[in-house]
Amino acid sequence: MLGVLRSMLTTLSTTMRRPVTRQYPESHRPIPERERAFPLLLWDHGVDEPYCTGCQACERACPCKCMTVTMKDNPRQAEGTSKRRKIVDTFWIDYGRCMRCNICVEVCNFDAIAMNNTWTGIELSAYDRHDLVMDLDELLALSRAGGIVPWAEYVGEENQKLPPRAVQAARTLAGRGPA
Amino acid sequence: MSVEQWVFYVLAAIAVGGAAVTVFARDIVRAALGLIVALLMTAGVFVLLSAEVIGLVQLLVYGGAVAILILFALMITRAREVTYRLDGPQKPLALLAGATLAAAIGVAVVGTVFPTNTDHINPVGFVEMSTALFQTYAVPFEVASLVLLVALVGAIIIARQEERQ
Amino acid sequence: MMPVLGYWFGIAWLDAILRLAVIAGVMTVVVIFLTYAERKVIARVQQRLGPTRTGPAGLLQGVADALKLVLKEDLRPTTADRWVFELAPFMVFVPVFLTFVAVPFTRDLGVRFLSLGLFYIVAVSSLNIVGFIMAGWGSDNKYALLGGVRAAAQMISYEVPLVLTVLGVAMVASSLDIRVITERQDVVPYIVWQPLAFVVFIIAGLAEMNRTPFDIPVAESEVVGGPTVEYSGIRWSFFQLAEYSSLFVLSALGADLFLGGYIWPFGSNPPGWLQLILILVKTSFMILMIFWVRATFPRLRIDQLMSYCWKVLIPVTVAQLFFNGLVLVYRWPDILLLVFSGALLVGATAATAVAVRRAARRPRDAQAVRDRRLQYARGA
Amino acid sequence: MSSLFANWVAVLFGSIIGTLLVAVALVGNRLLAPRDPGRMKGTSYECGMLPIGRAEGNIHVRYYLFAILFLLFDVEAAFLFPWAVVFRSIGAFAFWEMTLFLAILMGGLAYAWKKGVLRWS
Amino acid sequence: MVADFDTIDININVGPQHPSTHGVFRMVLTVDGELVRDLDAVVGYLHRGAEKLLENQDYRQGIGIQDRTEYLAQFPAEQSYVMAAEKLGGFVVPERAEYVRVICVELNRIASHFMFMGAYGTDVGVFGTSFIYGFRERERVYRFFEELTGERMMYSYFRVGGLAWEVMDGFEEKARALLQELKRGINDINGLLTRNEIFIARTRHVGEISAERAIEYGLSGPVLRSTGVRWDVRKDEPYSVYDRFDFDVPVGEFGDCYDRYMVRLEEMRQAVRIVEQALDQMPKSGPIMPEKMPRMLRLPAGEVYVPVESARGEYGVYLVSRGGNHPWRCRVKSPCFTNLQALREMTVGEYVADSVVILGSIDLVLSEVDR
Repeated sequence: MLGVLRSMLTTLSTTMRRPVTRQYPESHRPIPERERAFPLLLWDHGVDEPYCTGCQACERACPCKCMTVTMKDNPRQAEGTSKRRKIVDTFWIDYGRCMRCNICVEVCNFDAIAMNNTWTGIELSAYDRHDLVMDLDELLALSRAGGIVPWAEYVGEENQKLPPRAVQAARTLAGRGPA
Repeated sequence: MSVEQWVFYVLAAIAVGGAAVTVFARDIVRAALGLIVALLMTAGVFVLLSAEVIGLVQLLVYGGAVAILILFALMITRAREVTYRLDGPQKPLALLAGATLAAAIGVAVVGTVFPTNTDHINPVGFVEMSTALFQTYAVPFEVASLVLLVALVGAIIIARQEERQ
Repeated sequence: MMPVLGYWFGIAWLDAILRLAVIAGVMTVVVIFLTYAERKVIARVQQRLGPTRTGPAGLLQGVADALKLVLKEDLRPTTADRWVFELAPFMVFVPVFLTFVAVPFTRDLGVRFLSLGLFYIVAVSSLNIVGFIMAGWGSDNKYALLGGVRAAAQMISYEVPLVLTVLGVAMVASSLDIRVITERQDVVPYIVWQPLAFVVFIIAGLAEMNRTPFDIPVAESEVVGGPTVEYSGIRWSFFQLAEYSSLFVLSALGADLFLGGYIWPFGSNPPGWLQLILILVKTSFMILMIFWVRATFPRLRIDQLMSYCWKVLIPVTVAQLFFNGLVLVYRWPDILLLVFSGALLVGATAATAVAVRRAARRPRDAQAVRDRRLQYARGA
Repeated sequence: MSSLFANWVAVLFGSIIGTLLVAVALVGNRLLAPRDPGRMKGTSYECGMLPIGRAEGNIHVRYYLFAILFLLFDVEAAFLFPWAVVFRSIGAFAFWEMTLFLAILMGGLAYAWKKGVLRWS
Repeated sequence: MVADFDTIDININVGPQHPSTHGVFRMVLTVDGELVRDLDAVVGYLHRGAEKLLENQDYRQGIGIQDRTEYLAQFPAEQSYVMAAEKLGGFVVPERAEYVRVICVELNRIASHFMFMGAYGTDVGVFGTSFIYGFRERERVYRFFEELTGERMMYSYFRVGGLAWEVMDGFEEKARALLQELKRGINDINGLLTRNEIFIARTRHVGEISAERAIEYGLSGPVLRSTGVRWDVRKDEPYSVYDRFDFDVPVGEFGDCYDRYMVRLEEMRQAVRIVEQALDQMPKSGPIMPEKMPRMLRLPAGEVYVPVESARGEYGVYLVSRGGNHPWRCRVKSPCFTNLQALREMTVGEYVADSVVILGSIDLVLSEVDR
């Protein structure tokens, strides 16, 4: 029964090792910088409005059709405080359907959408799956508060066809959530 | 009545109840369980008679082995309930057989001379009993093993025949 | 026989009730603790932490579980055999509770010290097999039926080696009184004289309790809980209670019979508190071993389990009885007990290992399997 | 009161207390737990599907043979218990007597083994 | 009277809600005592129309669907899909990207096999220990992937033509450190199960299938190799850069559950070897995408079938394009679906308890079976 003894020695040896458990709510695993948790919208702190113009490029590109976007005329363009002629009106993302493929980020022409890579953000446990449908305010909240480093920053140079201004804006937002 | 008597009546009542279930239950497994209850209570009665060893043997052999044997045997027959009629043309014969058995038991009970002084029993000690078993009753003891062997062989032969067919 | 003066309040029946009440309380606490301890130990084996949330270091997890079980809805399938289904937990639990009556924890601590204690424990503990069959049959569930029958077959089979091993010890001690057996070990514990008996005792005990690697009747991955599959809430908890109580009783019994119980190695008369510590340490040792085994082993299959019992365990334990008798009757030196028992242990172990290896290396009788499949294919 | 009675009264009360323990817990559960029976709740578990027929009649004959074997060895155990205590005082006679007894039983086991009772399939 | 002693056959549903059906697989067992007389496998509980979805998505979107189809060995699935598209479009993948792909795929194979080891141990009856061992190591791999791709499971990292983005800093050192940990994890599993007599007794000669029958069924992967057939797409139809590595294809002897386990265990070791070689040979810098990739991918009309050796066997994508930015038809040849056919033959005549072991030894991924 040497094999049986060998099994018991194996279990004994792992008993001696340190547990690998992480006590989740108290201690968070460090999140890699590239982490793409769920898409969020970015807030243009320069003019105090979303980058998103509601062009629906992401909506069309989404493989699982989890987004709904509408656009409207930007009232602030008339006032002259913003250069955006159109601005997002409503933006819905169903986090229950999103498969976090990053395609929406890649297709966005305005660098308006980014993947969350912090622990903070939108609470993703819900009693009702309808609670996982996020509206514009919820999607913008984290960026508005200055708590996100957008994924786009780390995309290889070849792949990112982003306006330099947008990259710059994303960098200025670099405040990390609790790691 | 003394405490022992009370205990006896309770045990006896449960035993009779179990026996009744055995006879009247339509579900055969329930009937078997009734039988097991009756057997267990009998073990209690043995202990009450200061026959500890017999009581324990009753528990071990009947409560454990025989009970399982009966239950297995019943489950092999695979019917959850007896759905066919139990009485038939043999009814009078069965009555006759039952009456004969009852009469025989009755005669035996009446004919036995019970010791009159039952307040006091002289229990045979465990060691004395065991010594007697292995010295005085050595031959019956050995024969018991043969009986068991024959039972086993018989069961195997029957079961294998059934399996082959 | 126990002097009457030793009874609390001097009244036998009152004393019995009081002691049993204490046992009932202690048993509940012990079971709650054991479920916690098992989860903790197995968690550490698996490099996890186990329960940590409920109470300090998760200590109250068992209590929380117990409360949850009491508050759960008690379900019964409508097609179940009502009486058989509802009475099965009684039949499973009460015999285990009754075994507590005869286990001495220290020289004075225990409900009763029966002169036939060993016989009594064996006889009583065989009763709860019926409970498993009842649960299996009463649930009207195929998994339960399969599991119940397996449970019964397994428990009756392993009852035999269990009895034969404790008999080996009883032969050496010439007594069935567990307290006497324990106190005969003031110099050498019987694990030394009877190593085979000890190993077989643990193996058979594991099988009696349906624990890994013999948890075939309740196998989660096959029969999803076996006889207990339809039980929920409090009714289910009695199966659990029975399992862990018998784990405790069996470990205490093993400590008494093989490890010198509450006296060794401090000679024949250690003080009461030391006795308690000794028995607790030894019982915990047994329990830890069982947990460790549970965290390590895969499960056997029913046919392997049966053939292991009948082809290996029973022959060797019977052989051990024979050698014990030989040594004891002809008054050969005691060391021969160890020699014979040890030789049997090594022989049986090696034989099993070799048999498994050889069977693994040899191609299976493919024809037989093909025949069976063909026969089935034709039948279907 | 005899010591015999004093011992066994514990067993008697043990069975009563054990039964009461279960019964009290069941009553407590009846009082505390919700009761909301439903048709689907009342079906027996078969992996989320409705059961195919009732659970009956699937006991392998093999089990029965094991039970018979067990009966044999159980009776043997019943004899062994007294024997284990007294065989030394009786001496060699009792030892060889039991050896013969065991030999006959092991002969039965060997027969069963040879006949393939211990093998399945 | 005689017939009364026969055990009647009863049918038992095992699954869809059963602890060891690895998802929502269902098998109806006809049981004769403790033996399985017949087995009826029922699939389709996880059918999500992945193939239909692929027809309606452009080539980039389809990659995410592949992740979901084969959720334990995602990279091979992605690889198969992007390779099909590359073949159709005639793209040449930069060498560096190929190496990164191979590293990802092999690490993914290890992760998938760890999952198998864990679940298989549980099927055989280990109380969670093998499961936790397997998950512990798999988690390490997933954490590495997360750092690389930003996702734990649904990577969408391979792109038609190359990779979505450059590897992270310290990729090579991290990968080598990971390999050291994985070797230790492999040893843990090996120590826990391989020589354990109970494990051997439970799996040896259980669920045997002969090499001829395996080929007739069209089995692939470890299930096929356990029968002694040395067939591995990586060796026999080398794709990507597999012809540059020195690795063995382990095969079994009897085609039983134990062999399937051993083949997978050895494959993990071989995968470690491959990754080590790939790390050595990998160009330290260079492009990861071809120079000229159109923003919106439109592939010429045509059809193509590209098989890869996934963790479970030959995973192939059959792509039909009629021009345009999405496939006209995309058929996934899933190894599990094929391997599952043999389940009945392997199980009938065995013990009921073995049915779950045999099922486990196929290493099922239901979403890939049902698609």
